[in-house]
Amino acid sequence: MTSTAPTAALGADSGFIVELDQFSGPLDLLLHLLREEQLEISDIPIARIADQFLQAIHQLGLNQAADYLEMAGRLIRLKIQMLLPRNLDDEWEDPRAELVRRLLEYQQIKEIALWMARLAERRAARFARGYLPPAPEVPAPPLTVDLIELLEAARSVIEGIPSPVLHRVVPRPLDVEGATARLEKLLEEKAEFSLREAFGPNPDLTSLLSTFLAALELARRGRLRVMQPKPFAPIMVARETADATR
Amino acid sequence: MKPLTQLVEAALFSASRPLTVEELAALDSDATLAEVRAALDQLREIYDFNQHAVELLELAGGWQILTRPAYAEAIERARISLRVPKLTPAALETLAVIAYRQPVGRADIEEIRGVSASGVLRTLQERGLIEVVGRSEGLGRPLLYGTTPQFLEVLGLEDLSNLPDAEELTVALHPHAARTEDEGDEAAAYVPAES
Amino acid sequence: MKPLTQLVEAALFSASRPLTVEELAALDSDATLAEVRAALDQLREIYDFNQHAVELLELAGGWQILTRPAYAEAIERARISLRVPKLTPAALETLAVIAYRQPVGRADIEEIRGVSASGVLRTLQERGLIEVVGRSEGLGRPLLYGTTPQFLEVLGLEDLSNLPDAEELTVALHPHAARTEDEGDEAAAYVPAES
Repeated sequence: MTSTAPTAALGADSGFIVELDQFSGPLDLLLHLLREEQLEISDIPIARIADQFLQAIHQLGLNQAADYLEMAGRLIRLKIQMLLPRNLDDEWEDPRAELVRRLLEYQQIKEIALWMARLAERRAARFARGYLPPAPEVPAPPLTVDLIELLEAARSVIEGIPSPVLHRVVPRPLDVEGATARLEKLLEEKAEFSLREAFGPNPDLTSLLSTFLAALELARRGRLRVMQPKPFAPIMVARETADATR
Repeated sequence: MKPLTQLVEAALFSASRPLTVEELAALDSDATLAEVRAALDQLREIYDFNQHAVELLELAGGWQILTRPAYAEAIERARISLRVPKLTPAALETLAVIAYRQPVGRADIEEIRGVSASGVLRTLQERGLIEVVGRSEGLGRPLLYGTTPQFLEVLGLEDLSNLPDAEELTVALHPHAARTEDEGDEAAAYVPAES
Repeated sequence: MKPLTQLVEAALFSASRPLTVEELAALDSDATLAEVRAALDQLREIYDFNQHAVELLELAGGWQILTRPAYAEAIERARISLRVPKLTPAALETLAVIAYRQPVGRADIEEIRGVSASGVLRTLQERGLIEVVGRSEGLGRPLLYGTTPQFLEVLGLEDLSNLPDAEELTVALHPHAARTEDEGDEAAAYVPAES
């Protein structure tokens, strides 16, 4: 039992070496110990394996690795449970059952991982085209986003955040009437202006939404026209004239 | 070579990833999906028949031209191109858990592997092999992970149903889940995200 | 196709730049420069004779397989026709997160939105609305994203400080102000891109 610890293959005493080197965790180490001793997973001699496990992590200098320590604790607990006297008439529930289940499950994962490694190696032996032509110059698509949309999107993200939200945007009543009046005043002054002008400097969400809704309402009533001269250009607002109906 | 086959070849040469039949059909507004498939067949036959060093393969739901494996060593030795670095055992195991149990949260992955998964999950995400596919309804609504098309590409798989013995493994990986007979193997192996 | 021609084809296909005759000769220790030139000739003839959509060209730096110009337009058109004229809600939400939290990495975006961001990030990048602005110092040195000047142009903003409700929304989009170490504060570890 003392000669089987896998010291030779592991060498260094850094705790990290387990993940990077031979073992990918305590379950992997356990499987290794069981294989070395040619033991059945379904009937683990816990006392023996627990001792070996402790010895292995001691020798590997893994004392700082929490994952291994947790498993060591589990094994010691199991060892004690196995020593407790059993009542033979009772249905005895094997305290090892959970560990056995986990080991079988992990063994399967390791098999799949091995299979995947072989596939990945085969795939890596095939090269895709190395030279990729520069992306074509694509003509600018039509406007796809504006500030209102962006703000609404930000709010919908915030609403979807599940954990305690530190800050919530307090909804204020929209002032569509005020914005309508502002737009009408601008329309009197100018035949055409950008929607940005109507927003005013540093607009907040409320005034943006209000202005936008007001513009849409006025457009619906045939008072103004919302245009975009070219893709990505600022949105323009113009007085509705008799001949242009859209 | 038919004109559509030429067009398909040019597009596949210009793409950095497998292209779907639908994407290829967009090359020619007159082309039907069946015609695109026929063009792909013709191209594959030409590469095989004329013994080209490249071949046309179906993977990750699309089609891609790749060099045949026989040349990898010489190319690497001549320092012309390098194979992608191998995945670590930790990465492979984590991918295996996610591939079979997706959508799956970090706690389940850690329970199965017996080690912390945060570092490896992040690496796999940055490499584009896994992605967040939703949130669990459970306490704290933890993120749920699933594999990406890139995962299929790296393994050279057509789709997730190519994973081995899906039904058998899935049953074994869900020892407490009572399964009804009529559940198909693919459905059992892959549960799409609800989002 | 001769074995050396196949090797040359595989190497040229996999290379990201034109290769010289000397570089190609390194593929096979037995091959002379004259034999490599003969292989290049054979490959060029095969591409021409079989009317492939690609051709073998000698450029300044060496030899390269390139798609024939005739197909460039169709490929470009196909890419455009696959574009949707409007940003999806997912793209908009991602854009909003980036606008208010930049520079921000994919993992943080996914953490906030609870769904994968890879496809959406690519779309936004292709549209020129976001760009990679650096890498985080965190594990795997993930890419950090920020908005582009074009983003400001599209929204008609002079600069980012004109984003409405900037303070309020930036705070609200940082739901986990006190972060644990495995998530890392990407903004704090921001390193400018080297390009």
